[in-house]
Amino acid sequence: MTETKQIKYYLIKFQSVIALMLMCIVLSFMTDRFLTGENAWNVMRQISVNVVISVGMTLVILTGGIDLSVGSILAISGAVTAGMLKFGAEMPGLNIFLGFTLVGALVGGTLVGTFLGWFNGLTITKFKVPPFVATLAMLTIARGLTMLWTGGFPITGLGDNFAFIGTGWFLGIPMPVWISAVVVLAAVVLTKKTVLGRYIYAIGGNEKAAELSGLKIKKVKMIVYAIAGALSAIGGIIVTSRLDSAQPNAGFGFELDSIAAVVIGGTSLSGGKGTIMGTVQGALIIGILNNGLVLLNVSPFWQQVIKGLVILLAVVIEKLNSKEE
Amino acid sequence: MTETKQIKYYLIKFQSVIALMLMCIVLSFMTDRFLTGENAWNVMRQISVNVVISVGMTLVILTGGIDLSVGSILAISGAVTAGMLKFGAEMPGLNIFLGFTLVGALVGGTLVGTFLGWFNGLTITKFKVPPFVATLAMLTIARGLTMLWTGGFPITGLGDNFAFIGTGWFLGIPMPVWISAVVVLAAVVLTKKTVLGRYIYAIGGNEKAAELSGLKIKKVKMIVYAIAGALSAIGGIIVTSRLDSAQPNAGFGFELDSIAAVVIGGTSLSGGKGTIMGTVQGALIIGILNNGLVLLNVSPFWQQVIKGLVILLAVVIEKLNSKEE
Amino acid sequence: SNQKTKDSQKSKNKMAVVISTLNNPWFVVLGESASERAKELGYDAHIFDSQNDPAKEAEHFDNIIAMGYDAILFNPTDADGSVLNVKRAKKAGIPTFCMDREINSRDAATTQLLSDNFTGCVKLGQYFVKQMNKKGNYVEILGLVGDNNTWNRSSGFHSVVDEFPDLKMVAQQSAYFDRNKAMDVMETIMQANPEIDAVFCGNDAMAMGAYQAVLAAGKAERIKVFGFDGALDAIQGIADGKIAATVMQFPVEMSRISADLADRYIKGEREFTNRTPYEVVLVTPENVSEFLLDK
Amino acid sequence: MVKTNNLQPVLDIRNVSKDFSGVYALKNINMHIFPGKVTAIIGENGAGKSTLMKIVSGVHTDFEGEVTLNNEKINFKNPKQAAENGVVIIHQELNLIPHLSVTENVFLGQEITNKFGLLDYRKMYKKTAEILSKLKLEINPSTPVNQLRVGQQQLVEIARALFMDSKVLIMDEPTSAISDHEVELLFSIIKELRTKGVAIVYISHKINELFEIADSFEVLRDGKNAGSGEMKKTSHDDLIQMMVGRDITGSFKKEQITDGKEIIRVENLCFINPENKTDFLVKDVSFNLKKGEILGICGLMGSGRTEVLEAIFGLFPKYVSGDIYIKGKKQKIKNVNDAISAGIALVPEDRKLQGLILNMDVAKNTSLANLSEVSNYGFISSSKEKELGLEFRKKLNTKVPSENIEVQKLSGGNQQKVVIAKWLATNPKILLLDEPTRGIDVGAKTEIYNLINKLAAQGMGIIMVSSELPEILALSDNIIVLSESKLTGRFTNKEATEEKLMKAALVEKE
Ligand SMILES: Nc1ncnc2c1ncn2[C@@H]1O[C@H](COP(=O)(O)OP(=O)(O)OP(=O)(O)O)[C@@H](O)[C@H]1O
Ligand SMILES: Nc1ncnc2c1ncn2[C@@H]1O[C@H](COP(=O)(O)OP(=O)(O)OP(=O)(O)O)[C@@H](O)[C@H]1O
Ligand SMILES: [Mg+2]
Ligand SMILES: [Mg+2]
Repeated sequence: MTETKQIKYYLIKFQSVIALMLMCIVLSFMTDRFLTGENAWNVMRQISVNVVISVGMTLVILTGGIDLSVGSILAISGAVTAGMLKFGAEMPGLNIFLGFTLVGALVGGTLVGTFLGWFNGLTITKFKVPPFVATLAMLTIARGLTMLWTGGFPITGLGDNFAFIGTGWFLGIPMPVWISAVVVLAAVVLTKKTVLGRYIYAIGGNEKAAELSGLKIKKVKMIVYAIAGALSAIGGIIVTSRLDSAQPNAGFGFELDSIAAVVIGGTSLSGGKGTIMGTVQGALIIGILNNGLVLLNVSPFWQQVIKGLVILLAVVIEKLNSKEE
Repeated sequence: MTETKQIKYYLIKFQSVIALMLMCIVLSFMTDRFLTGENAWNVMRQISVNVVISVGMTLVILTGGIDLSVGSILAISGAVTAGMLKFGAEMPGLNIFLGFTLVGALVGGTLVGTFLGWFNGLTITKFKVPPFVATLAMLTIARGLTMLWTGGFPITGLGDNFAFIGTGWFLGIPMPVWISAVVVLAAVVLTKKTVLGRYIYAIGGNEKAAELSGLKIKKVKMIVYAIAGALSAIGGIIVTSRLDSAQPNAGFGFELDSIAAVVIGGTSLSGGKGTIMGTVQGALIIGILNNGLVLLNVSPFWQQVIKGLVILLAVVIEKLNSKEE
Repeated sequence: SNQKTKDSQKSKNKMAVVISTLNNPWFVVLGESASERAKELGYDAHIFDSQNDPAKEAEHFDNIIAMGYDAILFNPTDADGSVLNVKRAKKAGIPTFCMDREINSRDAATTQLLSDNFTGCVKLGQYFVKQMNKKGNYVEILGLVGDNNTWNRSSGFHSVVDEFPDLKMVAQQSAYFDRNKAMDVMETIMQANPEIDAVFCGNDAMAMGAYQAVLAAGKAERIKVFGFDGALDAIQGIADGKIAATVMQFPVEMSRISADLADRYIKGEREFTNRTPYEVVLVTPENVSEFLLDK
Repeated sequence: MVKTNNLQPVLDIRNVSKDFSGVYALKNINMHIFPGKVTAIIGENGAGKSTLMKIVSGVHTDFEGEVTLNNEKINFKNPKQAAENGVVIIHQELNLIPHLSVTENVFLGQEITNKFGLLDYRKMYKKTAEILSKLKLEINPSTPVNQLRVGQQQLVEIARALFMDSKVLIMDEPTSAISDHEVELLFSIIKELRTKGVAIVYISHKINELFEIADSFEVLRDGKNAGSGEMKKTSHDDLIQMMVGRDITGSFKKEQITDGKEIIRVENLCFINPENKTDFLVKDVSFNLKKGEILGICGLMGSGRTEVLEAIFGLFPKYVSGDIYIKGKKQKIKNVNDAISAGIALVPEDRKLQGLILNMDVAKNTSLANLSEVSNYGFISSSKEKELGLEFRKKLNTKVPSENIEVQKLSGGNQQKVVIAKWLATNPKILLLDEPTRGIDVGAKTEIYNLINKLAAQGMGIIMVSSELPEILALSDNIIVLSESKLTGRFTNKEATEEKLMKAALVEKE
């Protein structure tokens, strides 16, 4: 009896892996280009930015919130990193010029993202602005700041060292994949093994009860939005490095891709329920789908229709598999 | 004592009107072009499409759902209306050609929107796909269908009768404003006075309790998503008529504008709480903001930053005003 | 039969057509004519939509390289952001042929067949000055801010027009290359500035939207609308006296020639000039008939 | 005020008042709580008991008056601060995180970490298992709490409070959802704590248990002090007199119905455990019910009582088998609507989750299951709706501070009355009641008993699940007992005694 229960538990636990495997099997029958090592790295590299951002999004959604500003924060952080790297910081009034090392620029860009994320947390907790509105406002503000910072023009020519982050390989694995793997690992530990992770789930599960249990709701939320901002910044650095160029329009629309990965991965938008690995699977489903449709030479117009239908199907298969709540 | 309570009640009731009025006052001090009758109609005409769509969005959000597909459904419905009007329907196999009257085309376009909305409802209720995923899939699918139907080219030159819907005036009021006013009125009656409206609130307030009370949850949700689809179609007809052209990329990004109007209007994303008039105010805040920034010829870069900050401010003022839950 | 199709696929050479966005009919034409020409030349051709996102474009290049295409007909999203992609393809032995938009690199692409936005707008600016008799109030509606074509067009236009102090720009706003947004923005600008004589739009979709607003305000007689692209309805608009002028770029010709060049490369030719400007033509009521006949 | 020996009060409440947007819930309350004593607080629904305790434990931070703990003035900023100072509360409403496990809930806010700063699951599981076994709660500490029944959840809440080092332990109706068996366990724990010098504040509507556990009492009426004293020196009737301000005639002796026609018959009702297909939550239960009959169902927590009602009401058609005959005709009940159209109504056991639309007012909740009654052509007549709401507020004596107040702001007992009202408004032929008097004060209980009685007399058939044996004995014509999903006893009112019922309920436990 406990054994069948065990089996069932694992079946349910890996339900979304099943949808994923199904997709892979179908695809490898349809094109022999799919199951190649090169293509596998391709897919992994392509989803790495979405994975990094979606990890932060998962944490935010677990607390019952949402973050629409990830794409814009990605853009401003990338632009700031590129700007610091290329032009340094001039303060004509003080007659000071600050040049930055690679590390300095990376830290600077990440701090910008973290700060904007923290600001999201501030408006949400201190001023009680609903997360949707607060981060929507930030979506607009950070995009505007990006335009102001770049003057509307890309910042290009950032050097080989910087390019390594997005295009290099290390131990036979692309750098962006390394970065996303480290982020995922850290987030898994955070959610499963730490007090902070526990509080994130508790707040999303029942904020009132969490408050009555004495949790510092505001502090936890601020930390979570700041983490989401920092991860968006890391995503921005990867994108900028890959293109060797900070694009003012980078990250446009990323919020929907990211929320999609989280939700397809089984995390509930009302909070309190979901896992980081689910999100990774969600990002994989989307990534493999994009890759597969291109490999199969589906026309771009049909691609959109098919993509929508397959996402529906993937989620329906998951649901059928788990059957009942 | 009951009198001060009365006053307090009304203050809370009209809290968001206050933010709105504040905006108007500030703007009319900054430019004498703001408070003119012509500009007022302008703003009203410009927000009418968002209002129509957001009414449907409000109903959906009240049930605890969300609809990301409004923009795409708007596009396909507009394109179908335009196509029917201009080319009729050819069925070469049967050797039949169907020409459509204006009314026929309008009905056709609206039916397409209603059907797609209903399909959203179907996947959400019957297959238990989370609303976010179901309508995200529809966002992609309907956009793809629009591209396929139009081949990626606008359908233009639709005739003066059709143009009247978007550009005409009736009793001194622009037609789009009439249409949105009728939609708002009907929705206010629906939410405040009808059994269906009550069910919508009940389902969003506590779905389990609603189910145990014998409400037909699935049926109500299907109706609500179908209404949202129909209203997106009406929005699509207005846009198409105003431009005298069905654009394949019409309505791109409208989902965020629409959800923003709903949420700024005080409706809670978790459902069960909110009003149609709140949404109208939310749409007005966004519309006036867009209008004011252009009137003041603020640079496009700064516009985004300011827009974000003002939205934050508006919501904070609302919240401060209501103080306690 | 499965085996057979696989074989035939293998024997046939493939060209990838990477287009910056299919959300705009002009680019749809560019992409489809490129792929059509490639097919006429006996290739398999496939269109990739970058959706204006350099990151998505980079994904397409990865996939194209992995799938072993023989050539890329390329319409970049960004002059700088797309360079690395082309270099990666080159390293993998796949030649890239830029169409319409350039990339800022001398040696990455095999050749670039460019329609010169800047020069086109210089021409338009000169015509604009003439039409306005060197004075008047005008409005500029920009495309997507942060897109380099937006700025190429704008600076080409201003390089001429700013020389005339009596031509005053009363408003400069963005409408994101979108017809609907352009209509809304133009309506509002007309509220703020009753005295407008002309509007210059960053593309024809916005020009049509702006015209729609001008028409509704009953100012079609007074306000001249200028566009850019040479889209079908704008050309028709010029013929009907709605639009003052636009700049015709030749997507069909550019893309067909690019496909031909790629074909020649695959057949062994290696000598290509790095950049070939493809002439853009100012379309005005005087010469519009030539372009109408075309369609 | 009672001076108990020479002891100093550990907690002193002086002239405390509290208002909610102008309406006073508490006015000038004075109260002393002594260490090593159990102080009972009693009062009608809405008297202000929970509000007072929320003030003491740092939930409500703005109030008038003064509270001192060991002679030091306190004004806790939040519950955590209160707990750190030794004031711990078990709330009336359940406050658990649904998807987290029992252990995670028990340790929420006081997690044990290892030397790397990571959570030490093993230690926490072990400690949880210990305390659960002390409470005789046989559940796996890693079960998510939303898979537990209400009673089990209440025990988890108690377990959590027991973990904290408390000087003052406040229990707000801790026994409202658990049955006598568990109540005894709880009492032994309370007695143990008392000998350790912990001051215990005990709120309950079950007057009888107070005589067993409490040392002294404080009565609240309409937000004011209405008497206090020692338990030993008072009587049941005196307490009620103080609470309600009048005598209650506790005469709800049921007239027996003998010749009613059969209204529902259930044969071989089975309910498969959705979690484990080989297990049954209800197995082969059969019974019938006549017009005007009241059938009591009793059993221990988790014996399957709730599931019997839910199965009949069509909540889990996929897992339920067996035949249901309404007035002799076999009826398929595939969903809630089938049940409602067959004239069945269910007052569920969890009013917050299953009963109420919390942000709607009383009238809207009352009409929800029967909107057709107050509407024409799909349009609601708000005057008719208000009338209906008022009618049932009167019938059940529901107390509301203002007409349009959201039900979430009502006191627990009054919320329960709203749920009952909603179902009575549908004029059911068969009424299923799951713990209908949970959290309801004595006065109102009598009203509800009388109402149930009257409904039965008018011909309604009633099935009532209750953990309170006296209630079952007083009201039921016939009683069935469940144990471990099976029917283990059938009694008529005359045969039944508490001992016999308990014995049947424990059949397979022994
Ligand atoms: N948040 C609130 N807003 C408005 N009124 C409230 C709020 N909380 C409680 N009240 C009111 O305060 C009064 C006292 O409520 P309280 O919950 O203390 O009663 P109680 O004695 O615990 O009753 P019960 O036995 O039913 O639990 C009630 O009239 C209730 O409606
Ligand atoms: N949905 C479910 N999933 C898993 N187990 C369940 C579920 N519903 C009930 N159970 C288990 O079935 C058993 C019977 O529960 P039931 O609710 O019938 O008890 P009860 O007699 O009504 O007790 P209570 O006094 O708590 O209401 C319990 O052990 C409970 O844990
Ligand atoms: Mg209480
Ligand atoms: Mg029960």
